[in-house]
Amino acid sequence: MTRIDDWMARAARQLARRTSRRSLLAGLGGALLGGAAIPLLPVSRAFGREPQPGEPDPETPEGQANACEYWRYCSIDGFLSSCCGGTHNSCPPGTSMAPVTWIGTCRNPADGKEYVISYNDCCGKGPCGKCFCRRNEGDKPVYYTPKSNDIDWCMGTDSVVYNSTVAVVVGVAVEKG
Amino acid sequence: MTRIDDWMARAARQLARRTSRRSLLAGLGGALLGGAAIPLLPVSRAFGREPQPGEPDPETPEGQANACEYWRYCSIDGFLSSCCGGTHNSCPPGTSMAPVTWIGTCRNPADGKEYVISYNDCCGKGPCGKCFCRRNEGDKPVYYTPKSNDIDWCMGTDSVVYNSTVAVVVGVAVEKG
Amino acid sequence: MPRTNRRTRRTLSIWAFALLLAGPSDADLPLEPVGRVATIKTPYSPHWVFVGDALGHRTALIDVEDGRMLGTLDSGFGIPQTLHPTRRSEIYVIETHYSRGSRGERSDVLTIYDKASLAPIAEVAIPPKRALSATPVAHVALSDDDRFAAIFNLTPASSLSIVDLEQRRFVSEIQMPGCSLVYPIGERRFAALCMNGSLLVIRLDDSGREVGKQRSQPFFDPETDPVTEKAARFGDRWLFPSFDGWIHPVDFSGPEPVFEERWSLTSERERADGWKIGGYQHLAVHEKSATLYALMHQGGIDSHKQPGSEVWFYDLTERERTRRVELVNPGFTYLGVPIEGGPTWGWLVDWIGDRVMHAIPDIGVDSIAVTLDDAPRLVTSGMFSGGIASFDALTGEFIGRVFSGNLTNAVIQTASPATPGPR
Amino acid sequence: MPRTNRRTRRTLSIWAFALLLAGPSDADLPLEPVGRVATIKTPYSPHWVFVGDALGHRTALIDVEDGRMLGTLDSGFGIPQTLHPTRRSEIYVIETHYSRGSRGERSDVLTIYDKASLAPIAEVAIPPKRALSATPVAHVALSDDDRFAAIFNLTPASSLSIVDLEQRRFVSEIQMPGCSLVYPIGERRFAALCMNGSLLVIRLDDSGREVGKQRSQPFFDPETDPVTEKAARFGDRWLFPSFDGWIHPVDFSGPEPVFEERWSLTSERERADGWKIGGYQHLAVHEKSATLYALMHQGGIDSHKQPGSEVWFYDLTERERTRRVELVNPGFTYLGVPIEGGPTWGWLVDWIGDRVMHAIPDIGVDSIAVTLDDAPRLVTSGMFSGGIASFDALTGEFIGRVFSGNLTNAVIQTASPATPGPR
Repeated sequence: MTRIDDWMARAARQLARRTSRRSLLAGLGGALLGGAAIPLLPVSRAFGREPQPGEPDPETPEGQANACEYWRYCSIDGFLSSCCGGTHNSCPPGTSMAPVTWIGTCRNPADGKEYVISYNDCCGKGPCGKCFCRRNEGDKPVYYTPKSNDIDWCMGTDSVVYNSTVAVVVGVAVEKG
Repeated sequence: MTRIDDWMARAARQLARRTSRRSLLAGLGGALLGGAAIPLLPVSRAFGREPQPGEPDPETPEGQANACEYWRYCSIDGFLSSCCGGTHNSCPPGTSMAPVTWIGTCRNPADGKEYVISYNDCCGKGPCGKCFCRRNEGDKPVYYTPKSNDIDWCMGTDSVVYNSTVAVVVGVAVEKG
Repeated sequence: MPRTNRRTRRTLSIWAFALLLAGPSDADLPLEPVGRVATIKTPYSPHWVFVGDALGHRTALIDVEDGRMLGTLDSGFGIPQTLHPTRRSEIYVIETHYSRGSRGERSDVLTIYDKASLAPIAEVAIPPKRALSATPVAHVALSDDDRFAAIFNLTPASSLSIVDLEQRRFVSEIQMPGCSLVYPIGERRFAALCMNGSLLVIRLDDSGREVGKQRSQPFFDPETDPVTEKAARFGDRWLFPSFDGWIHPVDFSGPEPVFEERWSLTSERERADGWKIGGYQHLAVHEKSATLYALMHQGGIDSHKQPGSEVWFYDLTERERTRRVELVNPGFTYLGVPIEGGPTWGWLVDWIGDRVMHAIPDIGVDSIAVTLDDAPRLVTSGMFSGGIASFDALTGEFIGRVFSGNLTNAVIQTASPATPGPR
Repeated sequence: MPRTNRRTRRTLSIWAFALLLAGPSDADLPLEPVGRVATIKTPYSPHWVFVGDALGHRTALIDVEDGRMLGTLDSGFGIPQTLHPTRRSEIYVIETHYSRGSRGERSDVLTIYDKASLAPIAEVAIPPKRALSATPVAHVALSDDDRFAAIFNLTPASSLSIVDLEQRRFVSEIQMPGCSLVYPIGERRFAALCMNGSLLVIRLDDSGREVGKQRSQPFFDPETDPVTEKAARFGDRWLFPSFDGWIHPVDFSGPEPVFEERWSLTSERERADGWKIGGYQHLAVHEKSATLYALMHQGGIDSHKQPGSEVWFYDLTERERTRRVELVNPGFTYLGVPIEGGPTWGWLVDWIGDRVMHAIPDIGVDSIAVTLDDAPRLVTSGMFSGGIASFDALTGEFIGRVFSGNLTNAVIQTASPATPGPR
């Protein structure tokens, strides 16, 4: 039993390093159930790998737009548009970006500044199913509407059906909300 | 490695004894992923356990209306109505039983006779999700319509949406189809 | 075609069918009718629970004693929202549909189901703007006399749609700027939570129209320690838990809400150890024994959605914790099918499941509910795990696991028709 | 509200929002527009495949080279049926919807999507009676010049609905009693399979109306060894595989179908060992190299739906097997999310996955497809496993796994706009 115990503990530690619940689930199952992995094809990171001005190194998770660790996703709870046919700031083809949103404040490790991030939902097609990411920094209950990521923010669009979420820089924070 | 190997082989043998694909999947995952089982609450078998006249012993799988091994299910591919709020020959509450069906011929172990079984689909609510059972005896391609269990037989009902399937005795077979 | 008791033999004649049928002899199994549809015995057992599926768009009615599925209620987009009156043998399902699945014309309806047949018997159109979110509670409510349903709208303008359930029609929309959600607080009153930490109380007349609307003083600070939406009702009180584990009781028995002194779910030491309330449905009350149940985990800041690893029991009269119950994994499923080890591997599967649930912070129990009867069950589920675990709600003893057939278990509702009172 | 490039700052003003925004200084990241929606580069890469989800009611467009999701197309009830013309930058999705999800009024439509935007640009209503089944192939077809779509109806009366894709309208319904399914066999002709083992050939005029209908002699015995619905096209021929592994080639180049001599996928020895064709999409042709791919398993009678453990390659000119490729597990998913072991555990996860796939007859590959280009990929998936594995379709070498985000992978479609011809 000690060997299994040990193996479980190591697997759990390794898995606990990941961030999102679904990727955790994935990892968990992976360690125990069986499936994917080698050779797992390289997944393209963001769209293009050249460093963008003012953005973190795209070789680090904080700089990869389809990693849950990407700095702009600090307050997100949803599927990443960048894994679903869109990018970190554009929606997947055929969806509509909702004009009303919730707001987070995230620190850009490239310049150490806090930016105001608008998390616009992409709407009109069913759930993307890839890159579920939940970080919740500063998330508030539903009645504190502009900072609540549980709300289906597909409002002001033709359909309330939720697909995924983008993270758009809309300002520099001078005071934390 | 030998221990794991051995364990896998035993697990696989045990699992291969089960019949339906989804219960296999379930078992498979169970042996490897983690979850359910002890104490797993007793699931009521059929509705009532008294032996019915002409039916096999309800303590055997061939006599349990919510076991995939139930004798009438020899040609089925779908969810068992008996696990979904209905019985082996009545549909779950709020669904409609389709009047047109596919047909199988199954041997009743209680009397050794072949019976003609009508597999009527229960329609108008989404897939039940419990007791998926696939046995396919005598199943034919779609163009051989009356013996094809791949077809969504929710026809002649208000909705084509498939929920589950019953197995109704409609005759004694005197010649195999 | 009508649903009738026709014989299949007639159906068969549709086909030029090669198989000959012999008439049954005495010794043969009798031919059976087709067209039969089961109904459910009413009143329901208090240990039957409704489990809503966010991905499967349906609610399953499950017996937590033996795992039997009694039936299902389909709904549309979003986490299913159902209402359970005690005075009528009906269930109300609030649904959102598009004419083309995820696009096209939107229709929001309140569908009235018969409890015995689980068939829709009437439909009330409501304004197509109900709020949809990942929060499974406080989006719809029933007045205490079962006369009116209130549905929370968010467009992002905030309002309530009021449906008269006797006359089966939509009667009014009530604006509530700055306030959200809906909590039943009597026969003609509903409450909402406001962004500044106050409450809004809305009064209706007997026709369901607004006759009064009053904002309270703030009773908590939404910036420093907001209360969650996931409150529980205890008689005339609602208990609002805060992120940091403070219970804010609000007494609605009088004309104005009375804000009672807050009390903490955790000791100073436990707070220092990071014990917090979390998950999606994290508070439940057993009225008769005056017991409060809170879903607890150890986590840091912003961990308010993290699943729980324990349920803590409190005596609501003494405001004292009486028990800590370590949770077990509710059981995994794959596409709705339980992942089981069988008699041989069950122990291993179980052991791994629990180990995993406790080792990894993001896997565990998201929802708790308690049945209303004298032998209450504490029922737990995880959004992504699939199973449902039940415990003796008086002793905390683990009883077992059952499965809903759902893809996800997003919300648990307990309903006992024998017990009027808070829902 | 219209989808515009408005600035979020304006959006924010909807809220009485406590946070102050400073104008960006030179060193700050620039503010970004909201409202942007991505489009897809056309023509598509030949290694992009469409994967239909029976439970999720959508089709995902996935790059099998790097796993990137390009986008999705939602559909309604049933296994998604999509059509891919080579002459227009469009995709056709045949959809069935109910006004209340699983009940209410039924609408069947053919929706026209733009290939670059994946947005619906037009909709053609068709009779609400298209056939729905668990068989993912031969339910819809496109004429070879992309002018007409034919949709198989079954109520249980059997017919085809014809849609004119240039004029974007439904033009006619053609009865075909005793025959089912639909196979494109030219610009104005479709074929169907009949219950007695014969073929029906339907001819249309330029307006899409029936001008001729001819039943052939039976070319197989549906009682003893039926052909499956899952045929593959090779130029003017359709290759129909039988349960026992015989290929029945039918040449449609002339006015009447010519039934060529059948040949076997298996040797006598292999048949004795139980090698059979099986699964849900079990035959594929790479036209340029004249290669046939068959999904094979070892099984008993009635195992025709059993997933495959190997793909066998055949030279269609010589009618000879050239290769046997042992399949790997396409990779499991949970609720669409890949179950991976990561760099440390990947080998173990892989090893277990393959072991399991080969040890248990009901877990494995249900569907195969091959891309149409000069460096073709053989693409495999399992209905319940979730992943997609790809192989070099010339050498059989395993390349890797990607994930669709689907709940189930029920059908794979390969499409290359640069390659006119059979689809």
